[in-house]
Amino acid sequence: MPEPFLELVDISKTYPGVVALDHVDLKVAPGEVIALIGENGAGKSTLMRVLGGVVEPSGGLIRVDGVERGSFTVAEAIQAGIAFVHQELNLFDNLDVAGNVFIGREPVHGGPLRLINRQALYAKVRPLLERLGADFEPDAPLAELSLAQRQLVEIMKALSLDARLVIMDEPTSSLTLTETDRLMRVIAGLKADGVSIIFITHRLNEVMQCADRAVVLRDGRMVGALTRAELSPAAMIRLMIGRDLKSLYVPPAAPPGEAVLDIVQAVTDTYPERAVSLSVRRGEILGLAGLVGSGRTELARAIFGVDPLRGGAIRLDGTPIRIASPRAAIEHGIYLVPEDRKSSGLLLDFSIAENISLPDLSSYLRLWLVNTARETENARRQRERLKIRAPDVETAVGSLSGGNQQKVVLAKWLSMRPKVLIFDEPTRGIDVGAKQEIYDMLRRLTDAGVAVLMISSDMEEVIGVSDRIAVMHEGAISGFLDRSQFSEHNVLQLAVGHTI
Amino acid sequence: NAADKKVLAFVVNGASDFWKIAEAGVKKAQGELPNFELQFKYPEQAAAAVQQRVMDDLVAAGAAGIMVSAVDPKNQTEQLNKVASQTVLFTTDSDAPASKRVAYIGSSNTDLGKEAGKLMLKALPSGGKCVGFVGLPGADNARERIEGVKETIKGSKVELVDVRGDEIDQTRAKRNVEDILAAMPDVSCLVGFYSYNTPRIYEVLKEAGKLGKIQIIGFDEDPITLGGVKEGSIAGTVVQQPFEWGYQGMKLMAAYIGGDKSGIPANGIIIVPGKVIDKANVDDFMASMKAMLKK
Amino acid sequence: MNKKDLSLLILILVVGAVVTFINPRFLLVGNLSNTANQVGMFGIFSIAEAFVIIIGGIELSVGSVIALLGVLFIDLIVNHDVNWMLAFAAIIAGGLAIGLVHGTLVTRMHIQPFVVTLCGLLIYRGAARYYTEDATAGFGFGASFPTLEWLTAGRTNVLGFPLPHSVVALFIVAAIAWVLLHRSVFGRYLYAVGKNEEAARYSGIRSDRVVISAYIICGGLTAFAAILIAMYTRSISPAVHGSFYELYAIAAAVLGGCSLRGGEGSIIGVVLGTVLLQVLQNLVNLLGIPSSLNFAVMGTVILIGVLGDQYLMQRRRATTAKARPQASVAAAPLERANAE
Amino acid sequence: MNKKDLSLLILILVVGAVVTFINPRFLLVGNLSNTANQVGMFGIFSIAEAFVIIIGGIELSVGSVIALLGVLFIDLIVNHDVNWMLAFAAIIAGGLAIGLVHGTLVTRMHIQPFVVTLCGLLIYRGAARYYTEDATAGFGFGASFPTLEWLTAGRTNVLGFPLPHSVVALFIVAAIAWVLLHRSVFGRYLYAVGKNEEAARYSGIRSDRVVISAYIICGGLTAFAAILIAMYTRSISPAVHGSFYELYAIAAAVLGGCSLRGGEGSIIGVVLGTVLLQVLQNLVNLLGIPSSLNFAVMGTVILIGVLGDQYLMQRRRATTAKARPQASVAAAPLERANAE
Ligand SMILES: Nc1ncnc2c1ncn2[C@@H]1O[C@H](COP(=O)(O)OP(=O)(O)OP(=O)(O)O)[C@@H](O)[C@H]1O
Ligand SMILES: Nc1ncnc2c1ncn2[C@@H]1O[C@H](COP(=O)(O)OP(=O)(O)OP(=O)(O)O)[C@@H](O)[C@H]1O
Ligand SMILES: [Mg+2]
Ligand SMILES: [Mg+2]
Repeated sequence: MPEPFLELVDISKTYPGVVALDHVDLKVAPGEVIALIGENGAGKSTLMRVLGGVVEPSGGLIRVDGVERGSFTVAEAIQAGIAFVHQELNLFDNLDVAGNVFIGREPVHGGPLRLINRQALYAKVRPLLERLGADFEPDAPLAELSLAQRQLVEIMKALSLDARLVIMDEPTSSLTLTETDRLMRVIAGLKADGVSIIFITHRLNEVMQCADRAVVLRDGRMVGALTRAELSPAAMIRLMIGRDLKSLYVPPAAPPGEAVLDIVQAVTDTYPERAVSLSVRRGEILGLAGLVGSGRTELARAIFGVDPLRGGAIRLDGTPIRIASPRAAIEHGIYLVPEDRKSSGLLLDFSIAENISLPDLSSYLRLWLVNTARETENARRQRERLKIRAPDVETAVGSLSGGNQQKVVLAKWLSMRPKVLIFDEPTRGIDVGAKQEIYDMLRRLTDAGVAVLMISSDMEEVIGVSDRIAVMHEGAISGFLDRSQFSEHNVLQLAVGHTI
Repeated sequence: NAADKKVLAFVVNGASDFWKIAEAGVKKAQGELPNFELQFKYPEQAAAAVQQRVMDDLVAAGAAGIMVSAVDPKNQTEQLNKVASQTVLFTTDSDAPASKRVAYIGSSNTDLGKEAGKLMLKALPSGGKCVGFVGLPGADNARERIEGVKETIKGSKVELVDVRGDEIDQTRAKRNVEDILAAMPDVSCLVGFYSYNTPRIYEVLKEAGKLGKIQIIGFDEDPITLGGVKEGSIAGTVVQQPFEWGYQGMKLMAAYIGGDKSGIPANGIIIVPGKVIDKANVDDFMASMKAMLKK
Repeated sequence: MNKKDLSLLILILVVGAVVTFINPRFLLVGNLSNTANQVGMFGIFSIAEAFVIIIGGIELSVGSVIALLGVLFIDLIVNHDVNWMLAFAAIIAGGLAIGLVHGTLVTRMHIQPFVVTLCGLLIYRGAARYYTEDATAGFGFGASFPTLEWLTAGRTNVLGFPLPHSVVALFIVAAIAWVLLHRSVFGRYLYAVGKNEEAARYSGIRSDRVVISAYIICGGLTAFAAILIAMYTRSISPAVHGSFYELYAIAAAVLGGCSLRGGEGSIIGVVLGTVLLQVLQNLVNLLGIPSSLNFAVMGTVILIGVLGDQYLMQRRRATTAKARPQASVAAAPLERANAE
Repeated sequence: MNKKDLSLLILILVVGAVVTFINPRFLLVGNLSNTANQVGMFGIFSIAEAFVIIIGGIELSVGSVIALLGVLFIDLIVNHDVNWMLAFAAIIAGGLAIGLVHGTLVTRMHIQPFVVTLCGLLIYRGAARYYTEDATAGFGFGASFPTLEWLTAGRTNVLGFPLPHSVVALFIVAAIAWVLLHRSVFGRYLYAVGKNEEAARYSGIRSDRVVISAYIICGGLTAFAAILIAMYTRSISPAVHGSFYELYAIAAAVLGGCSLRGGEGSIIGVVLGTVLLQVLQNLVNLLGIPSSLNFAVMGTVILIGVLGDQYLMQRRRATTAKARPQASVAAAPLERANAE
């Protein structure tokens, strides 16, 4: 192994009431692929933010090529050859794809005005798009891209730097298998070119696939490192959560009942010439798989009343219902955990308690006013139940780690009485331990008679958790799979539009 | 056909009731000038640029004559000349003597100020401190009135110690009076330089129970001012005769355009003197006002 | 009372102390009562504005609405002999209707609040001027509506202090608004919609309704203020009456901690913001500062106050950071975001 | 030219056609030239405002700066016999300095732009009034600076059209601004910072510098406009000169597609917005509409225009959705966001 060119020495970082990093050391050698893993809130993102110049550490130093420094600015980090794919997307809605990829580093014509060389700009973006197999144009307005496509843009941004180190903070959390595979190949290519990679993920199979070394954080401390030879999911889990994990996936207690939610020939905006029909049964988890852009999110939004349904009908317990707004859906007991928690799932400046109570405030009333005591009490209960890691329930959600934010979104709906729960990427960015808790919870909900529609791009999750899988392709259902037919191969076949 | 009639326009310096009376005069003139279309224009703001714009547009629209109360006659001279070169220009209210206007019809603010000064002397035979209230202390009409007052009371025991401005905001205007009463317990006379200032003074004194104890001197003919004069709580008010400006001005202009220049004196200045209204003549004045404003 | 409100209160007390030191007449009952009266009138429409700012909107037509509704009110009771209670109700209804229109244009027609209310500013002012033909609307000499006048512009002696009824009105309005904003479900919705409309909708909040309600409340309160102000000035020149008052309202709201990005602000803050602005007005007259400097004094004091607040906050943060190593320095970017 | 600009252009043409139909004198060379002259002056400071709005700020002191710098300019050349080129340079430098101060207060002291520039509005107006003791500053009769006058307020005959030099100035300013905003790296940063300041910082953009630069550009351009306007009016009553101009500027920018949330807007749009506002002013006078209705007409036309635009956009979206099944209707919520 070549000599490390970059060292993090004794890095600490404290926030009010939280020790995010507690004397962490990390060395990075050229061409090394390091997987950084750990529970939600373990401090992974914070450590990388220190390295990327976004956060100033409270203690410790960074050594680049033997030069010691206390901290970086973003520009200095870029200078030092560090590229960063952030966990929460940091893109500009008002620019196009190329503009986003090269923001801060636009190719220019000479001259004092520094005019942008547009030809060079677009020419430089095209190969990147091909490298990642992205299906959009360099001049596509970012506002029109789906979340997964945006994730690819963010990755391209990092790849476009001639970086020595690429940091990727959960790059695959909203990607499906196909894109993930391609990303793995890109990582291999970078490694071959001598570029180092630090890779944060909660999908342990990805770690198995590409990491030279896994570094495990727990409660802001480094609790161990596994070499390639030592890597196994069990070993990783043991280090991450300090105990063994029994099987992630729990089978249903009882066979599913009659259909609760029927979608009949539903037409959405994106695919106006296609229609979707499916039904979710009582006590069942129906997995909805498909490629990026296959229209799953669109369908969920239409069912939840965010977007109007262009055709078809929705039946609840056999009676046709009209859902004109999320409000109506909620009143019918249909809840949605949206895929983009930052923009649609949470109010980042509101506290945990206020976020949880928001859809159901009328049940916290005392003389028309909000009973904050009850609100806090319920939030505490949910925090226990979902193991939300936060100083207290008055904390603003924006300061929580990504996974813990996702748990708050779940808590919001779980404290109400769902009939149908639609999850759009329910465990996006959630650690294995918490995943198991969420799957357990899903099971308990279905056992109590709730119908669950789970959109997921995580193949393992779809196959492990669902009782039945529906696969979408370009806005229509391309097939259903029963438990006996579950396999990666079958799901993929349907996802690309083949039959089985 | 209205479009064929020659347009004469009366452009004022800002919206106020004062100009309503002039407008009544213009209306009366319209009745006697069937061959002309008389327009009365308020610029949307009391600013030279805005007023200039109104005149430019009028010229563009083909007005035959414009009578204007220039916002800032001193500095507007050149633009007034531009207008005068394309149409017949009269000035009113405040003159622009250096410009190529045909005639000025109006009163002299300094003279009005002097009249008010005399009223103050009469109301305060043993002297006292006075405070004035005005919309825009920097505006020419305000300055001239204040100067007139100061000139008259110079050397006497009557003193004008301060003049507070209010940007023509009535709330501020009333507030200013309240604050002065609080700040200067020994003030013995309040002067309202703009038409709305006097009623605000009257109201504040009334609410404070100081009517009669503190003298009020006013300008212009706000109904409350006249009421106060009649009641005896306002010593007197100095009024101009805008009705005459509008009426005579328009008639003169029409005649001038028709080729009859006999009504214009050699120096082009036609002064319509102001009037002092006090308890003695207030009833007559109110009656004649009523007659003028009757439509 | 949060920290922001507290530092505003301190600023007011400091300014008051300085003025008293220079001219002790500042503390005269009469003067305080006059200033309180102004606070009463201006506070009500500043609270109105705050509702709209909290949902992330803006209302620029406040001044014009005050002119138009003021003119109509006086016209109704003076020239049309309408019973004043009826007229009162009609004017409030008018304000609510204006709010409804603004809210509807913003939510249903998706027009920027700035554009909607700017058009409102222009149209209502024009309407007021056209309706009166630019003539001053007033009570005329001797016209008298004793009950109405006592109710709106009167003062009641409370322990020797002539308490203006406008202050009583402000107190009631502020108390209701405080409960509504800080304790009720509706208030929670207002903040949620202001912070992140999309997330609010996903939580089942009918954000359109919330936005429209905010505009309606704003319209109604502005109408109420319009009546109080009309009864105070007793005369309205439609071309200038109330002009710039929207800036006063926005300034009071922003001083009081509202962010123009929505989702922030407290009622106490808004009231204190109004108090500060009015004390500054009073100061200029009491200290005999040339009235041309009125605005400059106001601007300077606000700026110094805000700067001092910022400076203290940074110092406080720095010292706590030293004392408790746990404390955050990186919170700075967050607070930056709040400050904007 | 994007769709938004195009529909604004169409609105201007429609309004122009209607006016011409009623009063053909609208098309007289002299009238068009006068209106163009106004567009030139107002356009420059509207572009100035747009820079600040694009980075997500706001500049409320435009009108006061125009008054203060205008007064100083006239004072320098008339009363202090300063060479006009020197005075010109000094005034522009003053504008840049004001921008620098505003930008610094916003970025380094973290004060809301609204507060900073509101204080500016108050302070500069006060300073102008105090400096002149509220007296009008002007050239007086006969004072003459032929070169300066010709340059700033003159007109050159181009193919029979007396082209005001203010229009030439606007053209140059707009062209440079266009290149800067839409083609240069700096422009890219302006949009980026306006849309998402945090992300811009993560991308290594020194967002503070970008923000300060925007305020400096705004200050400089406003100073330039102040000189042109001073040379046009030749007289400045410090109490009212330029007041409300910030609203004009913001209105022009918003009409031209700027969003007050930052990150959006085009130079062509801003210029067209200015043209619309000026044509509306011209219309009122030409059609002999009572001037009290001036504002109301302006407000109504803007509102109708914006409503029509919105209506057409919704129709267009509906039809394309039918015609091209693949087309996205999901853009609706996004455009909603833009509209706010
Ligand atoms: N700006 C902030 N203010 C306060 N606390 C913060 C802030 N940012 C992070 N934290 C806290 O620091 C801890 C570490 O967070 P971090 O985001 O590094 O976790 P993570 O390991 O990336 O988790 P995840 O897997 O959920 O993304 C968490 O407890 C979080 O609440
Ligand atoms: N706001 C938008 N504007 C325009 N097009 C959009 C928008 N959001 C999504 N799309 C497009 O709609 C299509 C369907 O997207 P959708 O998000 O429903 O897919 P999905 O199956 O959930 O996949 P993903 O994994 O990307 O979320 C995609 O082609 C996407 O590019
Ligand atoms: Mg993280
Ligand atoms: Mg999706």
